[in-house]
Amino acid sequence: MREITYAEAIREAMSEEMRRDESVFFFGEDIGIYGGAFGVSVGMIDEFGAERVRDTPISEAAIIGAAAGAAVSGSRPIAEIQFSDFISIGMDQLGNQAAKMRYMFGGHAEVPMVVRAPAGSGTGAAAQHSQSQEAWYCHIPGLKVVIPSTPYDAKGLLKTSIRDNNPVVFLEQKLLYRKKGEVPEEEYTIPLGKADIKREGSDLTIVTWGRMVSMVLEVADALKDQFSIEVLDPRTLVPLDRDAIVTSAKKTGHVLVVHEAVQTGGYGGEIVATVADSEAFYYLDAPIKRLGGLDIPIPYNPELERNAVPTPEKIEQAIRDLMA
Amino acid sequence: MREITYAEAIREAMSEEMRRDESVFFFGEDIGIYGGAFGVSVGMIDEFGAERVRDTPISEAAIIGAAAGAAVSGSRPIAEIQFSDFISIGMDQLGNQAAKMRYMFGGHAEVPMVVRAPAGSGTGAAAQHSQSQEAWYCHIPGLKVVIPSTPYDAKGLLKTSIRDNNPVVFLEQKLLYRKKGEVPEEEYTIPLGKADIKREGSDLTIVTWGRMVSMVLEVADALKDQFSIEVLDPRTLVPLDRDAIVTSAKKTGHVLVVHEAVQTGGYGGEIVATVADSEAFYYLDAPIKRLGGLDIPIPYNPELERNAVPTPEKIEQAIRDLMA
Amino acid sequence: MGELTEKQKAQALKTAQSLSKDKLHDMYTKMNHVRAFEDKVAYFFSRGMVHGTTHLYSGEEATAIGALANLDDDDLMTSTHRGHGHTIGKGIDLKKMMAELLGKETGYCRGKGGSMHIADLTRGNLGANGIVGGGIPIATGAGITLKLRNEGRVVVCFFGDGALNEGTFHESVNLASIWDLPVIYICENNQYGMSFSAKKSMNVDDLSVRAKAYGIPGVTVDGNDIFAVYEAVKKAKKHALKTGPYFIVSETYRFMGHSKSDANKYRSKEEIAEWKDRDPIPRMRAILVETGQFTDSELDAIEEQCKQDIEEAVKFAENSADPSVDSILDDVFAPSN
Amino acid sequence: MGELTEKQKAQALKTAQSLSKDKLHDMYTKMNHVRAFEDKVAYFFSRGMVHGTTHLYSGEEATAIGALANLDDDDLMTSTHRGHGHTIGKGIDLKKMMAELLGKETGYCRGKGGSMHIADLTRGNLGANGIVGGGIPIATGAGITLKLRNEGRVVVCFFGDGALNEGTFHESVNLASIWDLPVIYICENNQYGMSFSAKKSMNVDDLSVRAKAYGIPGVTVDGNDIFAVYEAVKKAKKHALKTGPYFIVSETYRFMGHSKSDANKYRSKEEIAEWKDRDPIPRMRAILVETGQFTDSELDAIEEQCKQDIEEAVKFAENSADPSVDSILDDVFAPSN
Ligand SMILES: Cc1ncc(C[n+]2csc(CCOP(=O)(O)OP(=O)(O)O)c2C)c(N)n1
Ligand SMILES: Cc1ncc(C[n+]2csc(CCOP(=O)(O)OP(=O)(O)O)c2C)c(N)n1
Ligand SMILES: [Mg+2]
Ligand SMILES: [Mg+2]
Repeated sequence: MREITYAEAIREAMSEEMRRDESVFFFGEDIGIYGGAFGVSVGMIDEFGAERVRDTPISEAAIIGAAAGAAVSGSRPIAEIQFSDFISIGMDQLGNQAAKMRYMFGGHAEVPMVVRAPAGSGTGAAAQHSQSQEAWYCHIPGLKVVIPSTPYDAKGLLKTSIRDNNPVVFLEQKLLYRKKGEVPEEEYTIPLGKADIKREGSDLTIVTWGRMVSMVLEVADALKDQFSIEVLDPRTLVPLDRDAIVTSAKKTGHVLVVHEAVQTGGYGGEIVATVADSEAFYYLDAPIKRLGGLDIPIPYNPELERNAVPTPEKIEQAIRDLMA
Repeated sequence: MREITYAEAIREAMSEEMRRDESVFFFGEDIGIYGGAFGVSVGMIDEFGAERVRDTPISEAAIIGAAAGAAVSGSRPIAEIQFSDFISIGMDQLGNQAAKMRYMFGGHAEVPMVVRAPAGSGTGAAAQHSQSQEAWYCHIPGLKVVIPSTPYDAKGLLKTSIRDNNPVVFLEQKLLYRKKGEVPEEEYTIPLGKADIKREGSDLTIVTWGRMVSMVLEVADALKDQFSIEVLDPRTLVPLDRDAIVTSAKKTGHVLVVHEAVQTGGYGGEIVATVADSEAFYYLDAPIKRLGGLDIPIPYNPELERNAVPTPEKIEQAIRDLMA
Repeated sequence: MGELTEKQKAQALKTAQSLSKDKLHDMYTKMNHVRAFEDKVAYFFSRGMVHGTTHLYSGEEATAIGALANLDDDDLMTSTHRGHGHTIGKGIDLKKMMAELLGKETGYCRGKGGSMHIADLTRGNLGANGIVGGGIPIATGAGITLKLRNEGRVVVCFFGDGALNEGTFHESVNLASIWDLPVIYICENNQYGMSFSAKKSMNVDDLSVRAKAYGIPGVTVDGNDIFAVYEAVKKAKKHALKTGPYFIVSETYRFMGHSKSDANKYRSKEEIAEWKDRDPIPRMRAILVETGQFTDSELDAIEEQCKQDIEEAVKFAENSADPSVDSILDDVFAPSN
Repeated sequence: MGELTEKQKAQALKTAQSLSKDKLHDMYTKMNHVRAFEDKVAYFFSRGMVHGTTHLYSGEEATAIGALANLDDDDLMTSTHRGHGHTIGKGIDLKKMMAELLGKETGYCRGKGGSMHIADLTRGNLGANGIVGGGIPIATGAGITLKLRNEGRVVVCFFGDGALNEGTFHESVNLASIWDLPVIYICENNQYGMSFSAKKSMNVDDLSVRAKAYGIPGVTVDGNDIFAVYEAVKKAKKHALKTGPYFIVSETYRFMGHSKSDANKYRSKEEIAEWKDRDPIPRMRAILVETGQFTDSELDAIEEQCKQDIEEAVKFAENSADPSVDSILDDVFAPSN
């Protein structure tokens, strides 16, 4: 199968949906001629023009709120926030407006919008440009939250997200943008709410997402002679495929959650609590472990930055601790 | 001992600290002549004047950011956000500025500020005025998060928060403002990071905070002939007294977490994960349960509103399920 | 002071005469519907018969009704926490509106929204809003839809003087300006944001100066003169469709407290009385009589009818069921195919 | 076009003559420190020797240095993502600054902050900021401290033309205005926010008009004329201390790309060349020679010294240790008693 990058997969998903449905439009900072801070939208303005690919001023609250307003009035906007850290500027528009409109209005509104934003550390951009704040969005009823870990998932999930009739926060992984993977030429979509077992195993379940998936897979492969590790990627944190997690936990009896976000208050707690209050509890042979980012802002120095989040070494150590 | 309300306790704490330290000042919407939306600051402008009790325009990002700026330049501001839901408007200033300054600057800054804001449902104010979003703040390294459940705790913890050299989010509980409790006349403070066992018990540990504490205590009392329930109130979610939780869990072997916030992504997950990855795991006789708010915005109708969050009936049911 | 100036009056008479009797009937009815609705809600609150809080529009009717008289059903609107006037102005089923206030299953939001969240998407009402300034980006985004569709529709975006200091105002109006969006931003300057006066919260005399920051037209009108508001918005609508956004400051006053609990400590009895003297309903009535388009008894009949309509709405609401607790999880997400 | 106008030149000569040789020496040194610093950083990036990204100030030096020449050590400043100029302007240890860029333990932030987060609280530098518009509320809050203490100190708040469209700008300047805070807001209009031109992102010709929305003075200056900037900020400082906030738009240009990866697709070579013609450093130099305060060789010596200072800073940085991974958890919270 052909291979394209994660960034290309996202661009294809947007472009295909824009061709398919003219109510879809795309806006954000520097997405036009500049092609986006990470080059995701290079060339799109040439195909779709400046009406449907709109460069905005630096006004995140207005961008997110305008997406909600455009959506509730019949468009299907895709809003790009240049770094996911800046969603915090439009947090009210996301959490108090877009997410709640339908419920507040008694079901009489649809808000089909996608907020795309790159997340994660590893680029030397320090504390205000490197966060993974998915836990915030997952704690807001009315939002769906998607974090793809491969080009294939990115394309299929983004197409579904654009077609979804609800606000979706689509968190792209900076360090994956240039990673290649197999993506079919033919049209496909991936449903929201279905986990993907990225690797089957029988001794231990690791639940992980985003750029941690490939790191965990590497560690799992390296340790394959010692442990048979199942790697479960929920792909969408809301809706969360709790059944898949519980089923895997029952099978292996050991659960580790790995995520890049700061550990305290991270979504790992949700995964742990899902397992701890399920029938899987009775199958557990060991405590349920989390390995998240340290409880610190992301530091600048590359070695500190690398150590602020899970590393292959820390993942291996966590596995050994759990299986000891 | 004399009894005063939760609101009075907060007012006393602020007033005493403003008398004690002239670098403390207080600002927010309608806190002056109006006395605050919940009457917390009635009379304070008369004692301290309009320079130190400042009515602001409706500008939450500027309020929170100005608190950070005032703090880093040598003041000790207390900023009131009229409803905690509106902190989302100043989320960037709170999470990306106030919380991170010290770390980003390599330890060369102190940001001694308190953001006080009322949280919780039960007042018929619907989806945008009734949230409990402590989990968001707890997921931001650099912030401390305090939720007092009694007038005594409110006063002692607020005084400590004002003296703390870091940004503190102090979440008051709307439904407690008029509740009375014993508060000594003498000066006292309560350290951040120390849980309080509000009720001792040996069969089951319930970890809960804010206005849920009194509800849980009532249920625990009502069931006292059947179960000996320990009620643990962390009081400060960051820093979290993990030792106290683990110790109690080891003692009782059963853990239930009750919070008003939406369950998915709530801080209950953190508590569960703390227990599930501690030595207490080996003492557990049953799954670890959470009872949070439903995964919905808070509805307006009073009966729906009541049912959107834990009720005595639901708490009792959760206890029975867990002890079955 | 209570009276219109001579010039204003001449203009008001002219405007009234330019409108059909049906149109004026509709406008006068809506003015009175709002007043009667608010009186009823105030009564309910004073008796503790309604849950929560509410923000009443009494005294400000001319702004909503005068502005929205320019709109068609498929034009759009965003409203505020003080939204009953806008909601009635855009056209609403009063029964379902009252039912929502009482939290009933038959209400606009099936009892889930209440006073601060009434919307009627079938009539272009994109909703009230509990967040001050929260609706401004939403109106702006709706303006993008209209601009892309190019169907000659506009959005009216209401907000208060207090909201003028939210960042959302600034970001949104700028966006609308550079994209020439068909949005009419109407600031209802009722002189206070809760207890804080507009004079203290902003260091400018005429709030419409803020339009200059975005390179769009800005005007201030007497918000208690429905005809003045009507004309200003008429002009704004033309501009919005042809050129882009427009900013109007409507000078008015709320007769009641900010919300249910308000001791009015921040304003004087005299000030309130002065403004009551400029009540927009008698002002409108006087013009309608002076042009000879309506007799006093016709207008009395309208007022009476409005009160009856509200009573009927109350009856409907009171006879409606509460939503079932089983519906509590419904409507978080829309179905997707 | 590259030249100052006659009037500007006359004023520049006058201003230069009003300043001591020491002061001018300091200003010219700082201009050159900034340029040399940025050249070095650009070189490092082109070789992939530094981690992350950076935003260079080359071409804009006159704004920071001219403005900050008015400040005392205990006056305050907030800066931006493009902060090296401000940081040098406020006074800094170049060695520790360079060490921070290289992520070293000896850096200002012990390697934790990097280019976008350098602060020096000992000199009133409240920090650069990675969030566009993020520093504006912080400067405003610092203004409250200064107002309460009433010690005759001011805050200078720098931000770009792009930041002018963030809600924080609006909320903050309004707050400063109603409270008469001693804050000087300086918008560095380098014509672009990343790729989006100020002309497209705002529908106003002269950005200083935005001051009108807050009832404060607003002026626009040639930001490539250090003497013009100096005079404007001098006046602003007086106003800030006596009356309240002041808004200055400094028209300038960045010579380099927005950040390390920028193909400059959104602007023309001609435009860049035109602005390079107005380079603030030769412009300043010409004035200093014309007044006779400095000889060419004196100025050459300063330039040379600046380059050497940067080389020394680099040496210091390169010889410094990386922070130990053990320090990673330090400095999240300040100790409290
Ligand atoms: C973001 C936000 N901040 C504060 C409030 C609390 N609040 C509700 S209405 C109001 C005053 C609003 O003033 P204005 O915009 O002038 O509208 P008015 O009430 O006068 O109609 C305040 C402070 C809120 N609902 N939302
Ligand atoms: C809130 C926020 N939005 C977007 C960005 C990404 N970004 C960094 S600098 C920049 C352009 C800023 O333009 P301007 O304020 O004019 O400053 P300049 O870079 O021209 O000095 C952008 C969009 C950011 N850092 N913060
Ligand atoms: Mg008002
Ligand atoms: Mg710029």
